[in-house]
Amino acid sequence: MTVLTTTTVQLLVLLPALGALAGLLLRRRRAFSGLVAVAAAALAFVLSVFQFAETAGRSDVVPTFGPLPVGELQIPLNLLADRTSAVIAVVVAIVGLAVQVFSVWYLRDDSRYAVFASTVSLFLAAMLLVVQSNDLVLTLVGWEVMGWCSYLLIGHVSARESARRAAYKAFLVTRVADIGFVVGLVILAVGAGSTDIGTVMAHWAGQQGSGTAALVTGSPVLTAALVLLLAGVAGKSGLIPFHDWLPDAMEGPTPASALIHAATMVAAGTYVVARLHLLFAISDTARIVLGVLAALTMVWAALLAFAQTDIKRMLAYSTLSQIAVMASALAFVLGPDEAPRLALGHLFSHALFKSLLFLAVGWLSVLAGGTAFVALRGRARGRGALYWSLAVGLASLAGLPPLVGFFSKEGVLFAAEESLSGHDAGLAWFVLLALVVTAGLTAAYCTRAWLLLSTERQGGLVELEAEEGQDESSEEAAPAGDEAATGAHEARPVTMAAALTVSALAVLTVVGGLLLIPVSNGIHLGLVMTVVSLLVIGLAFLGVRAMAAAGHDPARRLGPAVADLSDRGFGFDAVYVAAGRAVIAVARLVVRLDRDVVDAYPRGAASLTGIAGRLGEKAHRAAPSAGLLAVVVGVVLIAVAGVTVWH
Amino acid sequence: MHLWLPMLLASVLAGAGTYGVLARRNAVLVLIGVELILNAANVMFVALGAADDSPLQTGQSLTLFIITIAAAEICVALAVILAMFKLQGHIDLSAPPLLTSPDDEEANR
Amino acid sequence: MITFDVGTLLPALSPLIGAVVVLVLDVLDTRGQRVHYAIAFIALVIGMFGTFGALGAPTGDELRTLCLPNGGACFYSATALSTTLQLAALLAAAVTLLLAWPSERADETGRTAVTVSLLLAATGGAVGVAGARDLASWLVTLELATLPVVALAALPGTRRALAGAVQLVTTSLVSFAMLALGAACWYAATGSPELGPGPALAATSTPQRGLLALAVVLVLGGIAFKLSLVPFHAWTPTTYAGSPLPITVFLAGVSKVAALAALLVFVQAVTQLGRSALIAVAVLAIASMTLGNLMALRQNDVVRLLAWSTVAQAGWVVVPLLSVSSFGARASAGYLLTYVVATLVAFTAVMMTVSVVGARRGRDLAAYTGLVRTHPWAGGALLLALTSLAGLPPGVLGLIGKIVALRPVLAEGWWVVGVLAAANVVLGVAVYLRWVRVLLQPAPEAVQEAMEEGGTGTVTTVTRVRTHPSHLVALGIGSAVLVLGSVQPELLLGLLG
Amino acid sequence: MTTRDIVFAVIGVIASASAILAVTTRNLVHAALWLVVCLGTIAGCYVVLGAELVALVQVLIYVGAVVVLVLFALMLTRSPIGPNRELASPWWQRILAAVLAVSVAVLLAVSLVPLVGEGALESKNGDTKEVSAAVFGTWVWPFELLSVLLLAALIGAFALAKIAGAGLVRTPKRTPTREGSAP
Amino acid sequence: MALTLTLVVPAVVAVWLLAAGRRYAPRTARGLALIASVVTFLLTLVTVALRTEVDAPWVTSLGLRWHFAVDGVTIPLALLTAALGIAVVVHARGREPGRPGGAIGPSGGNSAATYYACLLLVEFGALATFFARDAILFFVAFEVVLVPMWVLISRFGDDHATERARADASNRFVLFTALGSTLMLLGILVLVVQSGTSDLGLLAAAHGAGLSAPTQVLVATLLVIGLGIKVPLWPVHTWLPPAHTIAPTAGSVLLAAVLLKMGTYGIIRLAIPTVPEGFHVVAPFLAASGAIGILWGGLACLVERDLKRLVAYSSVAHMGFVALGLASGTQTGMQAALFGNVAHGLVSALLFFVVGGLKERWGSADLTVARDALRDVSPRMGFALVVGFASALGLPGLVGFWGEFLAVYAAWTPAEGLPVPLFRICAVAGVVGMSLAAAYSLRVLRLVWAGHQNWTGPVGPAPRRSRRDDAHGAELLVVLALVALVIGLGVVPKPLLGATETDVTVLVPRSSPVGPASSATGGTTVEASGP
Repeated sequence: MTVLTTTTVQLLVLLPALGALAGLLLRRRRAFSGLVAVAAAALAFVLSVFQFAETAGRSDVVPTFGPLPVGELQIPLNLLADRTSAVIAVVVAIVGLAVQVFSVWYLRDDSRYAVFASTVSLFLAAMLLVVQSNDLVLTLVGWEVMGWCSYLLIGHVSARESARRAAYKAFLVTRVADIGFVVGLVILAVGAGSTDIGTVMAHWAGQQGSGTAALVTGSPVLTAALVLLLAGVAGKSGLIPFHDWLPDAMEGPTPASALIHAATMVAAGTYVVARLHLLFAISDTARIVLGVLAALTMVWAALLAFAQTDIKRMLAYSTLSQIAVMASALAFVLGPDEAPRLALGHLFSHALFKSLLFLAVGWLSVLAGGTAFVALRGRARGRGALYWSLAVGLASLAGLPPLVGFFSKEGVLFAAEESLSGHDAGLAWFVLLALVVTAGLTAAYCTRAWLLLSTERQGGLVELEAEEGQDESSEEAAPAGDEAATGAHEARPVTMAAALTVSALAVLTVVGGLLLIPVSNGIHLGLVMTVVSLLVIGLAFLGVRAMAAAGHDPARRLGPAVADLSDRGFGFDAVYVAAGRAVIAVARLVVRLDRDVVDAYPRGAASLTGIAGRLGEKAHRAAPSAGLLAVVVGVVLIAVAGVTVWH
Repeated sequence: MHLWLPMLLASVLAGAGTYGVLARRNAVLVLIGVELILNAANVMFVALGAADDSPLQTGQSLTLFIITIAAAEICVALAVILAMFKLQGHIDLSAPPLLTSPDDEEANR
Repeated sequence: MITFDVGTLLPALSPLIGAVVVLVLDVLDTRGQRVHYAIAFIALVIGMFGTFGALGAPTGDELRTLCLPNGGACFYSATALSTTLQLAALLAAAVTLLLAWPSERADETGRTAVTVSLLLAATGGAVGVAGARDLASWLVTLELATLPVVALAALPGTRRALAGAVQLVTTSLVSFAMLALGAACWYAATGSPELGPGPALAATSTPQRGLLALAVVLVLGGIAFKLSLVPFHAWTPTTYAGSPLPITVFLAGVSKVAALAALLVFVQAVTQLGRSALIAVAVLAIASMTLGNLMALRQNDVVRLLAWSTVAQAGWVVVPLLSVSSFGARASAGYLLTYVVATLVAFTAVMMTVSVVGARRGRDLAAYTGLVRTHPWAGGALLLALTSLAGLPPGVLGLIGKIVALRPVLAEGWWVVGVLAAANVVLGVAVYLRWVRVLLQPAPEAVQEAMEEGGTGTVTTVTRVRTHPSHLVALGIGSAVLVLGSVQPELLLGLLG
Repeated sequence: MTTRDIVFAVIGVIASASAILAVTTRNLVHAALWLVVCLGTIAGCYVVLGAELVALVQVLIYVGAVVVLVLFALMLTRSPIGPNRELASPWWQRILAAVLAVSVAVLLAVSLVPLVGEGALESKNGDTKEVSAAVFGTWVWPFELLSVLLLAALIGAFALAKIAGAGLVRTPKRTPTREGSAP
Repeated sequence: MALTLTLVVPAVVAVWLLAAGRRYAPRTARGLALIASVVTFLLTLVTVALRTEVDAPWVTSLGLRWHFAVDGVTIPLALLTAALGIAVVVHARGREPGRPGGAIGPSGGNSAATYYACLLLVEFGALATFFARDAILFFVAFEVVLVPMWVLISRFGDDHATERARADASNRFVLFTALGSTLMLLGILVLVVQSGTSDLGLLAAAHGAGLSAPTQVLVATLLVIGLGIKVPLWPVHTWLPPAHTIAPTAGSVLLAAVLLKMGTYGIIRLAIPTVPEGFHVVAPFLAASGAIGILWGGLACLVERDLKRLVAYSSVAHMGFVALGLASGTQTGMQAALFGNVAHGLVSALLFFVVGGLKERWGSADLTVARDALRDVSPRMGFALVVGFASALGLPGLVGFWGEFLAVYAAWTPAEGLPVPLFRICAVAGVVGMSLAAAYSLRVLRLVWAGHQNWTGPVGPAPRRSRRDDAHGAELLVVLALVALVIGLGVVPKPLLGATETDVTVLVPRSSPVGPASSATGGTTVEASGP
């Protein structure tokens, strides 16, 4: 390990944090704060690239404050710099930089831009911390801080009740899930007596005899820990049943959504699991849980995505399903940490094209004054860069070769295919099926989106009016994307910087396939699966085209009810509401108990003294003989006691 | 002679005195009860003195002292009782005394 | 014959002589009230000087006199403990006189001599009983400490006064009868008039033990009346409320010292007590604390409040006796000291208020609203005294007192009693803070205006014309002891050896 | 049983009986008179026990002084001569009193009677000379205190008599609690 | 010397102010108090730096010595107290009672001098408690704070509350605490009498040697109950909310940030080292009550309508974590507890300053009243509020996180002999409590900071109406300082943990945690990770 690496990695985490602080202090001077934010992101990018260069084929443990003195437990608080972290850091930094640059233009009318930029910087720091962390505690720190930043960013436009609710919901859901996460971490740490990830893995894997023995099933304790950990991951990455917060999170400004709710934070869960994959390899149960959750989520979300009336929400659901796709890869064990590489590969590509899509949509929404399909209908046409960016993004999402999405998805499919022969074949079949279905559905909703964006509507006006009305109403129902919708958009010509950012991302999406090689050790293509998936995609495309004949919204074919239902996420939100109600009921009970039971004894004592005093008053009307009586009675009693007992 | 006789007498006297103290409402009669108890003590002292051959003459001397003290007490007690009779109009101990009266108002003005 | 060391007996002698002298002078010249007080103070001061001989002497060594020839028993001894109590009694008497002075000053009925001499006589009795080591002088001094007070309590001749006096006299007569019986039992059990460990030890081995126990409980009952322990307390509120305030102060101060002194003489003689007797003590103590606090919590007449608080504090005084040892005795005496000091200061403040706003209003809790502002000295002293009684800082003296009182209890393993006592601490805090709250409230408008007139911002200038200097002196002495004791409690506790 | 025992027993029985009568009779004057009898017989007991001086003092002070005082008090308080109902205490009080009285008596008896030795003994009570020697020698200190006590009692009684003697309820012109109350 | 001065200065100045009473104008009184508190703080720094010690006989007949000293456990709390001593005085600027617009206490009839005197007395008592090295002296110092705090609540309390309400709140406080401290005294006395010394150093060194098991249990029970009332632990917490609601801002701050700490500090000083066996028996109950307190407080906060009461209940929850850490009986737990102590001190101080300020501006702390979004009306207060509640919900990077996470860890692996299942349930309860904390913190932020949900008034950046709308001057200074501390110690907890480390190893002998600790591999990684 070189001093250079050390400082690089430390700075990589530290700089964005400082940037956030500076931005906050400079919040009065808009220009400065913008400059600071972009500069911080840019430096982070440079440093991450440098780290990438440094860590060719080795991994270094990087100290921070030195270990915390907390008695028996060891908390070394180390960072780790290796190939994986380097790559992910790079992609995080790229997206972060893009978002910062873009939001300078996007939020130029926002009075709270400075706060926004600082929060994003802070988020970057947290994400990079998670990426670099070699200590469970540091992971937890970054994990929670990311959640907090996402809370702040979702609630950025706090004037809207919907935004406040979405922020509240997002943080609470993830926090509840984190109960499992924290307990899981604690169990792992307790076992190893340390929170150093290396030590933890050595301990638990060591307990199983050989570290890489995938066939050895894990001890129940380990399984419990991992499953609990998965709960937290599910929360952050929006796996069922914690998925419903993400669509609402689209209340946040689009750039924030691009960074946090598409590219990085939601994928952090995958990253953590990948880091600990050695342990998951040991515990079958944990992997089965992960695989099943992922499979369900990817299909469920893809289904929901199809009929969305708001493009941001559609993207959100697609994010959910893509995250599930990455996670599903981790449910398998191939060669020495090959599965994680494949998962991270998809993370990488998804980050690229999803942020591209979000930024492009943001751009478009500024022009169109909304993110509802109704408002966007056909708006993409004739806007060179933007048009092509959207095309590339959607295609990549749909998984068309030779875009980056194609390769990474094929990688995941490959993982599943490989495991068909393995000892967890059942799981493999299940997941594989889900993957194929998802591929189809993804292609379908991408096609629909593309058709809606790129084609003017034609045909029978009456029906269209009806549609219109419905769309309007559903637009009301669906949260309008962000305050760009309200602002006077035409008065805001896009800046060169923002446009370049989007285009750059588009380019990366195209050539990203090459960058995948270092991430997941080359390209993995299972021939059969490739063919199958391409077939499915093609069919889906044709199908949707057919449905969209005469410029109809394909989703309409399923009837308006479906649209509304999917806008409401198939009413999953009700579950959360019910849970909240239950807790509140308990809370009311507690308050009543606190007042009427726990606090009863002091009040009881008080009134008791009062009563006793009143009785005393009665007993002490100053009649002398009573006094005498008392005297003699006292003496006699004492005397009888004294004499008799003493004998 | 045998000392258990005087002891028995003392016990009876004490009992009678106690009854007098408790059962009587007239202050003077209560005093009588007290006197009886004191005499019980005296009888004990004299009797024990009869069994004690130390030169101190404890028994008799203490008896004398107690008799004198009793006399002093009676003086004060009777004076108080008379004053009480003047102010309250009775010497019934079981009656809660009047505490306020015109003269008190005046006294505490 | 018997030895007779005047020096050792001086503390008890000088007040008695003073009493006689006062009477003689009064016969010669009926106008000289000041003279009476002068003589009284001189007598008391001489007495205090007399105590310095044995004061603070290490435990164990003592000045003895009235010894029988050829090394027989001694009927009077001055240990550090007893001498301290004597000093306390003398000081309390002095404060009482200071408080009584102004009220007697303009009294034409020529009762000054009576009051002064009776007070001196009672003081002499209280001082004497602390040193008494034989049944005879023990009984006589105890009665001497009681009887004059009865007369004094009745003297105003109001109905309240008489009611109190009747309660007092009847209860005291019965208790004295008990004491006499107890003495007889002691004599029967030990065969000796000496109140010393020797005879008691001799008796505890023989079957006389039961009789000794009987003697102890009878004496306990007889003295519990003077200490106003439940159930022997019934006279306390009536008499306190009825008697003239100085006499109340005497009852609350000197009489209590006398009672405890007498009790300690007995307890130190009986070096071992049956558990049953101890249980009796514990019951008495806890009952007094609880009832006293409960009742005090309801009083709006501050004198009655202090009366009931006396009942409660009496419980605290006897609780250390659960350990039958000089340890327990010293603890009990130590607590008594803290109690007496605080109570005297409180009464002095009450006296001053009464002298400002009149008897009827001065006894009402409402009269003390904002006292710390309107009369900082009285208010401050009262606040200190009350917190000390409650056992909270700034009244550190009282706090230390609580520690002193509880230590022997727990040393003997009576932790249940300790818990009950803890509950009573809470009750006590409630009682006294109720008064403190009144002290701290903003002063009523009228007084505010008076303050404006007063110019310097405090009402002292307005009231000083009515506040008799002797009150201020009393307050000064009391609060000085209180403050010093709070800063360095050892000053008081150290005296006990 | 010696002759002394028999004599003592007889006198004691009389004493006990008269004591009980003194505390039970409804007639106030009778009560006082029974007290006289009781105290007198107790003096007799003292004689039997060989304490002549004490017996003498008992007769002088008690029968001579105390009882007379009591009688005067009864007169002055206009207590009705002859039995009176309204001063009779309620039955429950008398029951309670009886119970307590009996318990006291029994308590004393059980703890006193067994203690004194069985064997008959000669009275060792000193004669008058020895007693006076003891009183003025050994007991001089309590004796002096006693004189002060008597003095104080007399003074107090006189002072109180002033109040009681005054025909109507009279408050001294200035009671202590009024100091300074005059504006 | 410095140590004695540290204690004497505030006491003397307080007495001076009391004596002065009304004669001093608020400015004079504040000046005096400010000087006193600053001097005290400097002296505390000196004391801490030099680790001075004073040991002189005081009440020899009780064996009570005037014995004060400093060690790692003391340092953070002492510094916290001294610093807050300055903060409350500074913060009271312009709020003094008896001046027009004075926000403290009912108008009229109160003197600023008395107010400052009470603040100083509380500071004096707390410092004495933390420095005391003699069990009985500890008790005496412990009692010192009662009356001044009682006066603060009853005389200078919320002027919107009725006299009766103030009386009730203040009496609850003083009576509960008096009961607790007397029970503690009983425990102390049993301990002292049995072991013959009252010197805490000797007692701790003895580790309960020569005390029979029943005695130890008795002592531990008395001490834990007695001190638990002050903490306050779950069933005996009901005095806290009213006291906090009524007390003036400074009172609430001192109460939450200093007085509650005296309870936990007492358990650490008196119970754990002196009667380890006894505490071992009591620990499960302590843990359970702590866990219940965590859930209880968190749930109560979910529906509480009064903001100050809400913060009070959150205090109950947070002190529950401290209790949990203490009960675990491991060094980790002890460190967690000590850190949590200070953390809660800072956070609650910050929150009460902010909430108190808001209550002054709003006239009430009722959450159901719809108001402008704080982030629009007064961004500074809003920011402080956000930081405070973020820390309250245990957000990493803020000071609240470490204590709670470590407490959960320690509860998961208690010392040998303790019932592991119970403790693990308590640990889970703790984590659940953390998410409850998130729920109520965000509830408050959503209502107060982001704007009220059924608020139809102006939204978006509203024009600053008057300077009083937002923190400025003294208030801003205090709040910002606290925010800085909360963030600083949250990011770099090491100094604080390091300060207490060595003395914790003295108080609690290291016990190997449950489960095979692969300390070998752990050690190697530590070495490998060394710079």
